[in-house]
Parts: sequence; structure tokens; C-alpha cells
Amino acid sequence: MKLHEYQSKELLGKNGMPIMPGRVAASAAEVPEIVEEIGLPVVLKAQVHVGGRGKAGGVRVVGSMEDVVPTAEKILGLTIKGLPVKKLLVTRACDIAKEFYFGVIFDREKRACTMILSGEGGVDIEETAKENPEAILKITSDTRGKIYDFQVRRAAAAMGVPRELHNQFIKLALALYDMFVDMDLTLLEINPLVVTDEGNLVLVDAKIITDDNAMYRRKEIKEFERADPENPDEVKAKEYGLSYVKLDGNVGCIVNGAGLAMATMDMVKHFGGEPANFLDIGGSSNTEKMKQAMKLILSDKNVKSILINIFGGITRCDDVAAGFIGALRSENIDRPVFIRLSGTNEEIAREMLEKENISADTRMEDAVKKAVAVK
Amino acid sequence: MKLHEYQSKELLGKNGMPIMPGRVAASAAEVPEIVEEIGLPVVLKAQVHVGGRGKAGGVRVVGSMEDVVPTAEKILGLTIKGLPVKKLLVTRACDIAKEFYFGVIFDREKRACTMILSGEGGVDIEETAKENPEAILKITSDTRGKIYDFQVRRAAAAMGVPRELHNQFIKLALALYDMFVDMDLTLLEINPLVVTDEGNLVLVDAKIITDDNAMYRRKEIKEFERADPENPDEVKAKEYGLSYVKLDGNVGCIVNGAGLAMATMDMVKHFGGEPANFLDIGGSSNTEKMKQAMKLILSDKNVKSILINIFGGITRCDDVAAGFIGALRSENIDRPVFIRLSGTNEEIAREMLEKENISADTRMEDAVKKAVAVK
Amino acid sequence: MGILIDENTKVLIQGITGRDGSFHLARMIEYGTNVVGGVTPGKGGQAIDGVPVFDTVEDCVKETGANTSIIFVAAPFAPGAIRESLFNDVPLVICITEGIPVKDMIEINQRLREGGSRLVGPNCPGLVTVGKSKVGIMPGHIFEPGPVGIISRSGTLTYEVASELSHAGAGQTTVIGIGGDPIIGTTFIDVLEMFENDPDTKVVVMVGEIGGTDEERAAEYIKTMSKPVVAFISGRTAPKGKRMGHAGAIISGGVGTAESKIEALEAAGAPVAGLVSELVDKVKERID
Amino acid sequence: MGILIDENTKVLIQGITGRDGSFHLARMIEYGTNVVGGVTPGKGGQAIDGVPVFDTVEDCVKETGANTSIIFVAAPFAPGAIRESLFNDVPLVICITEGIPVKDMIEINQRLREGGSRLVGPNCPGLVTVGKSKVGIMPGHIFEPGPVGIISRSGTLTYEVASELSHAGAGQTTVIGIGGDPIIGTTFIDVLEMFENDPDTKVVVMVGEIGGTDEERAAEYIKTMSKPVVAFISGRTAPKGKRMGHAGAIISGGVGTAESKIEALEAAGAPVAGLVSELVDKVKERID
Repeated sequence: MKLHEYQSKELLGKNGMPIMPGRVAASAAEVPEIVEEIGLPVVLKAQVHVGGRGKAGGVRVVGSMEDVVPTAEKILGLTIKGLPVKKLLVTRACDIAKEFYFGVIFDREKRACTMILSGEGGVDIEETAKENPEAILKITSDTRGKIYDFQVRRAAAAMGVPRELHNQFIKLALALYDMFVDMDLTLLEINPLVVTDEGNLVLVDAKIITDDNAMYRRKEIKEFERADPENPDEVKAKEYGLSYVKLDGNVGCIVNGAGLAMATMDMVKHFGGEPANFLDIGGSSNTEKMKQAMKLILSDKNVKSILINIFGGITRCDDVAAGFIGALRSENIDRPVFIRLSGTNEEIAREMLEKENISADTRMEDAVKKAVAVK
Repeated sequence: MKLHEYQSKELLGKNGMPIMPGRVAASAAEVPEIVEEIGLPVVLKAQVHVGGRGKAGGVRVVGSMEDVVPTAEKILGLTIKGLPVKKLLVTRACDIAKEFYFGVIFDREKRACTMILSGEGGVDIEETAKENPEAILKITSDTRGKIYDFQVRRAAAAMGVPRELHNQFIKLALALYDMFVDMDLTLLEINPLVVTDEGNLVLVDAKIITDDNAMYRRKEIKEFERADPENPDEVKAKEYGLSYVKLDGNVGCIVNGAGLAMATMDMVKHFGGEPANFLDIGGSSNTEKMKQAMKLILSDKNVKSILINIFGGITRCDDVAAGFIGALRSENIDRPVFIRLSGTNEEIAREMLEKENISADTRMEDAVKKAVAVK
Repeated sequence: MGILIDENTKVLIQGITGRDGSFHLARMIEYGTNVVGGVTPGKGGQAIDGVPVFDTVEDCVKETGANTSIIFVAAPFAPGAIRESLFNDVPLVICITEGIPVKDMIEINQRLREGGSRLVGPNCPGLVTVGKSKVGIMPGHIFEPGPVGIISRSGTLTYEVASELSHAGAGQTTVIGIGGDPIIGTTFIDVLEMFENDPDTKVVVMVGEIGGTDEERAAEYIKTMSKPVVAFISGRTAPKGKRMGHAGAIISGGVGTAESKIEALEAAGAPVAGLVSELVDKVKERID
Repeated sequence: MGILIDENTKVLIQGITGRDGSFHLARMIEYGTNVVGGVTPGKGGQAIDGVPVFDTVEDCVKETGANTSIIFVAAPFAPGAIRESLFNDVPLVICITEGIPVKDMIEINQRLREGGSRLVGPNCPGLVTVGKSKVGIMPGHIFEPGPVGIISRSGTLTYEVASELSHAGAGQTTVIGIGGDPIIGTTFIDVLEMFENDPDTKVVVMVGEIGGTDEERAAEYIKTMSKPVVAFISGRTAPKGKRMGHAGAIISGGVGTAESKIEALEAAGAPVAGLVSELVDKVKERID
């Protein structure tokens, strides 16, 4: 799960990291009070999950009180890369003597955590990585999952952290690394991490992605998602154990297993259709999951036909059938549904469906072709 | 450092471990108020650092209010194995359905931590270890310093913990183990750990020894020592970086290094003397240490002669000489002192001493013989 | 033959008394798997479908001689269950559980490097050596004996592939789902090597998907193999995944897409099918 | 010859700018030790007695080719200093610092088992290969070249023994103090084996003390040695140490006393002296 900048900073602040004071606002009217509290100059930053906010006019420095509300209104009126700006982070501006890039990421290839540091902080870090790779320093955690002060000390010298700030920088980098590990993050990115004119280190922008699988033990982070979800439908789906991504097509897909779900979408495309979504009901199904999946697909007005493709393993076909029959009773299913069932408890499921006069295909291709044919 | 039972229990209680309510008292007059607070019946336990308190009458259960003060007075009047009882732990009595032995110790041979468990709890555990060793279960921490729930689960079954208490027992054992590690202990012994009639686990007696070397990061434990030292002289010595153990002889010894200190004592004995103490001034001496060492030895009225045996390595002979000369000025040195100096900065030291008309031997045997000769 | 499991495999089920554990216990017995015991802490002493339940893996292994463990324990407790099997040197551990946090798997991966056990999964369907032993959640009736070895990162897509191959008369030696999580105990290369050395396997099917670079690495190994490999990659038409900040781009540098996988595999001589039916045709060609 | 260090040893000093580090830097240079660099975090770029100071061990090793590290860092930071040298694969690490908590040493001991470096100490005086290199805090003038190898758990008692042997004309190959802490990197047996294989060492002196069972274990090894070993055990008359509860008795079962050590060593053919003068006599007998 991706946190908003303001949520990331709240988390960083709670963990004692150096951030400028600030608060989030949902309307321009709330902003002056916040500015009174933290003092001018301030930065107003659009809270949307896309890059390039600055270039789109979503980040502005305001130096006088009279400009606060008009600027806030301007930003809240923006739509950046298709996303309307609904919230604004108001934060005290800080002067910047030098900018660094700091990140920690779960490194899939190394099966470890990698800290990434660069003296060339700012928006063009990916460019730097390509064109000047030696300006990017990487420290990968060892067999004990640790990164050591002496490793960061070398990096600090190499990336040009002023010598008198080395100890402060090492302490901060290791504290951020510990937070990454302790909070089950998969990405923690500070860009830029700045040195102010007074010689303090401040985290100016922050991006956090969490490990969804660990949220059962990270209630404090889960709260962020509830409070301000990136995509409400996807979050709701997740609560029921469904993995859902909305797309632009018109064939609604309900599949068990991510691989089969992707193969189903590939096949829908192959036969000329366009999937309306990715939806994996996951393993170990229960009837409620299936009902919620139907509800979710039906709520998408673009959907013209619904394709249910189940190959039971740990998911039992009878659970799926029971869920579908439940949905049949409670929901208004106003679009054609094509079902394919194979695998665990397939026979029981077929019997249940036959009683409702519903037939189900045995082979995936048959059901996909029928669903795609609906125009 | 060895904690008193009442201190051990305070530490256990603070860490959420199940102990009976209670408090320590330094006089019989304080006891009734404590009993009012925690309720009858109570156990009154002498707080002395020796085994066999029970047999000596130092542990008594009191069931009625009128017996409280007389019993407390009786215990406070005891001297157990030479130690006068100065404090009393007043604790609520608990009924005992079953007794277990539980310990964690730093295991020098294995260079690891070992948990020791037995269904045969109580005073005779060492007897059990000898005669019925299979009744003693040992779990040694693995290469990661961990002990696992599944290991304790097997032990719980083997030692006869009632099945319905297995989960509670495992949780408690692992919490005690974590506390042992987190608090830098070298011994944590609960004997007995009891199951009450109501089926609760309670820690009835507790012994804790801490790692002196880790006290710089365990301030909360260091406080215990300050508040109620086992041996005030030894504690004071430790504060100056001296390692001191009082003995019964009359040759006061000041030596650098534990090995040389022991060899010096062996030699004193060999030539017919009796060392008054073990005193290692440690490495990296400073002049203050030497002065404090002199003060400590002089305060022992049994001391007839003082032997200073220094072989400088990291300890520099000139520092020792300066400290001795300082003591000469500030203390009343009323007994003969014999000095042996060799090693680092020996020449400088000799010069310094010569100016004070003090001579020092070069070889250990010479100084030892002189010190022993004083009667 | 086949790989990893056969008629001598003695299976213990961790989480045997749970909904999934007990259900698949019955399915495995039905298939002919030699399930010798189960573990559910606190429930030792019971029996379920005639199989004894123990409190700990150590007890179970000592009593039954189990040499393979399958884990049906809920995600918060699954890392502990894996550790328990590794601690007791169970040679083969199969973890069905999905949803284990990455942090736990980093640590378990380290333990695997230090010890002698093999982990399959987590978040995998397990494996079957056709006609001999099934240690997993795959529906048993879809497999037929034959010369094809299947390795897959997916669960249900594996069933789809196996089922279609069976229908087409292309039976299997061993079918193994290695799991789709970022950190898994057994990778494509490990299994490719086993199939390369298995005399009964004539053709290998490798089912991959977008994400990670395991397929690209497998392609390097395929170049050295004597047996034909046919691949399938799902997610060709999937929308691009969510970006992992700049750090993700710095670390991965653009690999892991369907295109990069297909390119690597075809360059290694392994044709990549886009539909299961196409895969079946390619496999049949190589059997004959 | 001698063991562990010689004229090719390139020494780096961790904590070179501290009181003890800078003092013993000068003493080591005086002895002829090839000190090539030092490390004090935050003080890189300076030079002290002509020796360059670096911020990290990695920098120092890369610049100077140092192959031996000696640590003078205060106890709270000493475990980190050891880790840094181990992390950078410095082959020989000598830790002078005393007072390191047991918990840290348990972890460092584990790292030593995993890696290829050797640690001597902590809480040790270091070592000297007479006339060639001194890496430690021993006073250099007390040693004379000769055929005796000395291993000791003690610091100053080692000087006593070496000094008396030198006076008596029994010079040394290498003198090493392994440290008196409960967990040390290099044990009696490790060093006995090195002396056994060192052609220049004719007689080995082993200085032990009460506590632990390293002397008892060493006795087992001594049985297999071709060279004579003479031992000294201090603490024969020391009062019994503080009891470590019942647990201590259960774990140790009565070994570790002077009596048990003397008995084990004499049974292994190593005479045990009670006074240094007696030790000197026994060594002289075995040289001649």
C-alpha cells in the first residue's frame, strides 16, 4: 500500500525523524489556520499518487498571508495526470543548502534490503542512475539483515555530506533503515533529504509503500489506508481478501489465482475482448468472498458480461457456487454471466448450479469466447 | 552483580511477569502496613545473599495479624551464615499445586544461553541434577541467540506442566528468556515457579545476577546496586574501576591484572603469609585509582603490611607512582608498604619515587618476602 | 521416477486440524500419499482420518519418520511453522500458506542458505509425482502419467496447463508449483536442473508470469539443458504494475516485463506460448 | 618464524587517536612493528606519528593493505569495532579492550564461526613475535629471542613469566595473551596447535587460571603434542568464586577449579608450576 506524502511524514514524525512542521487540509479555508500555526513561508503540496506534481503546478511556495488561500484554491482545483487533487499538505518551507537522495527498498533480486544514496538528489535521480551510475551508492543488508554505521560513513563521505554532519547523517540513515524494517515497509524514499543553511538535515519529500501482507501486525499503518484510500474500491476488495484492479474494458472477470487471472485476461484480449478488471478471489475461498466479488463487478457500469473462471485447488468449487447462488438472491444481476468450473468439488458445485438451472463450462476457452461475444 | 530477591521481583514485576504482590521492609514496624495492603496470609523472607534461608528460619508464613510483628522481629534478629538480616520481603502467600524449576544462564562452555527446566522444582534441584539428570531439561540458544516456542512446548510436556497451561507456560518462559537477554543478565533463576490451585503460574522465588560489564547501558539495574549493595566496599571499589574481594589475612595486596593478583596471593601464601584481599586495579590506570586502592586497603584494620605489585603494560608505572605519592600526601599511611615495579614507564616511576625516598623492587618475589615478614 | 517426492515420501501436515489442513489431508490420502502424521500445537494426542496428531514437529518426526512437511498454517504463524521444520532438519518443506510478509521470508531465506532443507513455496500449490504421491492442494484427478515435467510460479494456472495436457494425452512425471511470492525457497533453475536429471522427464513446461527476473535467469540455465523446454508467460496484456518509487527503477532497471521474459526464453531456445492450447501443441510436437 | 605475526604484518590501530591507542602506537613503532594506518571515525585525514588516520577500516585497508587490526576502542564501542574489522575480512583482529558485555561476545563469536578472520582477545595484552613485531600493549624490553612459546589467559602475569624466562636465558618465539574473558576468539588449543607446527618453538608455556574449562580441554590436546608443555595455574589459593545459583552448578558440575585443571594437565604430561621460579626451572630443563 502506498501512503500519501502527508501520511508518510506523519509516520516519520512519530518516529522522531526531522520533518518540517505541517498538516494536511481538504479545503482552502482550512489553510490559513495551519499557516498561522507553523509560520510563513509555507509550501503547499497537492496530495496525489503520481509523479511530476511540481511540473503540473501542484507544489507552490507561498511567502505572504494574502496569497495563501488563492494558491490553495488553485492547487485544489487541479487534476494531475487524471487525478483530481482532493488534499493539500501545508508545510513550513525550509531553505536548502544541499540536496541528497535517500531510499531503502526491498530488493527482490538480492532477497535483502538495499539502501540507496546519492549526492545528486532531486527529481532527476533516475536519469542520474542511468547516465552517472557511480553517483548512486547502494548498501545491501547482510546475512543478519543489518546495515552498519561504517558502511553509511563511507557513503556519506563519497556523496559529499559535509564532514561535520557525518555523525548526524549516519544516525538518521540508520534510524530510517530501522524504521523501514520495523514497520514492514517495502519502500521508504526521501527525495530530497536536505541540508539547510543552518546545517540541519531535513526530510523534505517522502514516499512510503508498505507490505500489505504485514498489515495484520501494523494496525497503525492500516489506519492510514482506511482514512484516505488511494482507490476505495480496491481497498474494499482487499478487506474481503480480493485482489482487484480496475481497468477500462467491458468483460468483468472473476478468477481464482493471479496467474490464471492474468492468463484469462490475456485470452479475453486474444479473442478480441477487453477485460474490465483484474480480480483474484485468492485461495481458500468462502461464499462471502464470491458474493462481494459479484457486487464489485456489478457496480462497474462499463461491464457488459461477467466471466467467472475457477479452477479449484484450495478454492473449492462448491464454495464458489454457493457464493454465486447467494449473490443471485441478494443482487440484481442484470448482465449475462458465464461460468467455468473445474477442480476440487467440481461435481458438487455443478449439482448445486443445476438446481438453479445454471450451466457451467468445463474448459476456459469456451467460457471466454461466450463472454467476449456479448457486445 | 547479584540482586536481592526483592529487587529481582521488582524487576520481574516491571517486566510484566506474574509475581505475588509485596514490598520490602527494613524494620518490623513497617510490616503491618504492607500486610494491610496486600492481605493475609503473607510470607516474610529474610533478604540475605545466601542459600538455606528457609532452614535457618528466615522464611515464615504468617496467617494472622497479631503474629506479623513478632515474626518479623524474629527474622530481623537472625544472622544467617554470618550475614545479619537487615531487610525483609513481605509478600502475599500463594497456594501451590505444583512446583517447577526454571533458569536461564550464560553458558560459558557453549558460548550461548541455556534455559534449564525441571518438573522437580524446589530446594533439592542440584541433588536432582546429580541423581536424576534426565529430570533436568536444557535448551541452548541457537546460532541466532534464539530459543523457540516449539522447544519449550516439548519441555513443558516432558516436565509435566498441565496441558491447559502449556501456552501460558511457553509465553512466560520465552518472556523470561527475552528479559534475560534484553537486560544483560547472566543468571535468571526462578525456583520454584508454581502452579497455584486456581491454575495460574506464579514466580515464587527469584535470583538474578547481572553482567557487570553491561551496566553502562542498564542504568535501571545499576540503581539497585547503589540503593542496597551486597558489599559496600566492593561496590565502592567497582565505582573506581577496582576489582576488590575482602579476605581474612593481613597482607594487603594491590596488583594490576587478575592473573598476576592471584599469582601474588598464591606467592604470599607460599611464603607463609595470608592475603587480606584480592585487589586488581585493572588496565589503563589513572592516578585516582591507585589512591582509592590505598584508601581501601588502609581501611582494613587487619592489614599489617601493604604489597604493591605492578607489571606495567597498558598500566603505566608512572601513573601508579603518581597515585601512590598522592596517597602519601592525603592519607595517613601507618603500615609498611612494599612496592614492586616493572614494565611500561618503569624508569620514570622509579625516578618519581626516589625523589620521595621510596625504593621499589624489580622482582616480585623480593617484595612479597618483605611484606610477609612483617608480623 | 519424477522429482522430489515419490512412494517413499512420508508426509507430515503442519496445521492438520485446520479447515484446509484436514480437507487436504483427506484428498492426499485419497490420492495415495503416505501421510504419516500431523502437527497442531496443543492438539497432540488426537487422530484425524487415522493420522496421529502431535504437539511439535520433533515429536512427529521421531514417532513417524516423516521426511516431508506441508504447511497449512495461517500467515501470522506460518513463518514459525517453517522455522520449526527447518530446525528439525525436515529435508523437504512445502508451504501452501499465502500472505507471509517479506521481512519474515528474508530471514527464512537466510536460514535455508545455512541449513540442508529445501523449501517449496510459500504461496504455492505444492507438487505431485503422478500416480505416486501428491503433497499439495492440486486436484488429483487432472493429472495423467507421462513424460512432461511442469514447473509453475502460479497455482490454478498450473492446473489449467496440466489438465489441458492430460486431455491432449501428454501426461506428466512431476508437476510442481513453486509459488508466486517475491521470495520463494525453490526457484525455476533448481527444478529445471532436477528435471534435466530425471530420466523419465522428456519435455519440460515452465509457466511464468510478469514480475521479478526468475524467468530471465532460468533462460540462462535452459541454454545448457539437453531437454526441450516450452514456456508460458501470463500477464502479457496486464497493465503496468504500480511503480516502486525511483528506488524501484534504480534497482530493477526495466527487467521483469513480459517482453523481457519472452525475449530471454526464446533466445535460449524455449518457445513461449500465449495460449494454453498453443502450449499443448508445442509440447506434443516435442514429445513425438 | 614464530606464530601469527612477523615482519610482514601490517598493522592498523582502531582507536588510534585515543589515549591508549596513540601511546601504544609509539611503543609499537619503537619495537619495530609495521604500523601502516589507524582508524578513528570522524578523524580521517589526520596523521599521528606519521601514520595516516582513516574514517573507516575499509578505507584504511584499501589504502594501506593492512592485514592485522588492534583495537583500543572503549568497551561500549569495541563490539562495533570488531564487527567492522570482521566485515572487512581483516585476517587477524586483536582486541585489547576490557569490559565487553557477554551478550555482545556471544554474537561476535557466532560471526567468527561464519567468517574467515581470527580474533585474539578481547581483554588481552596482544602478542609479540620477538624481535619482529609487537601487536599489543606488552612492554617490549622484557622479551628475548629464544625457543619458548608462551600462551596466557592473563595479561600482567604473562609479562612476569616472560620477564623471568628472559632473565634466566630462556628466550621466546611468540608470546601471546589470549585474554581472560568468558568468551574469547582464540583459545589455548588454537595456539598450542600453532606452536606445535612452528619449527622454532621447542617448549610451550601455558599460563592458565581458575574458572572455565579451557585448560581442561587444552590438556586433551596436549596429550597429542610432540613438544613439551609446562603450565602455570594462578588462583590456587583464591577463595571460591561467587556461586551462579543452582543453574551454575547444574551447568558446570564442579569443573574449573585449580585442582581440576592441575590434575588434567599433569595427567596429560604437562607439569604445573606453583611459582614462576619453579616454572622457569622446568622450562630450562626441557630446553636443555
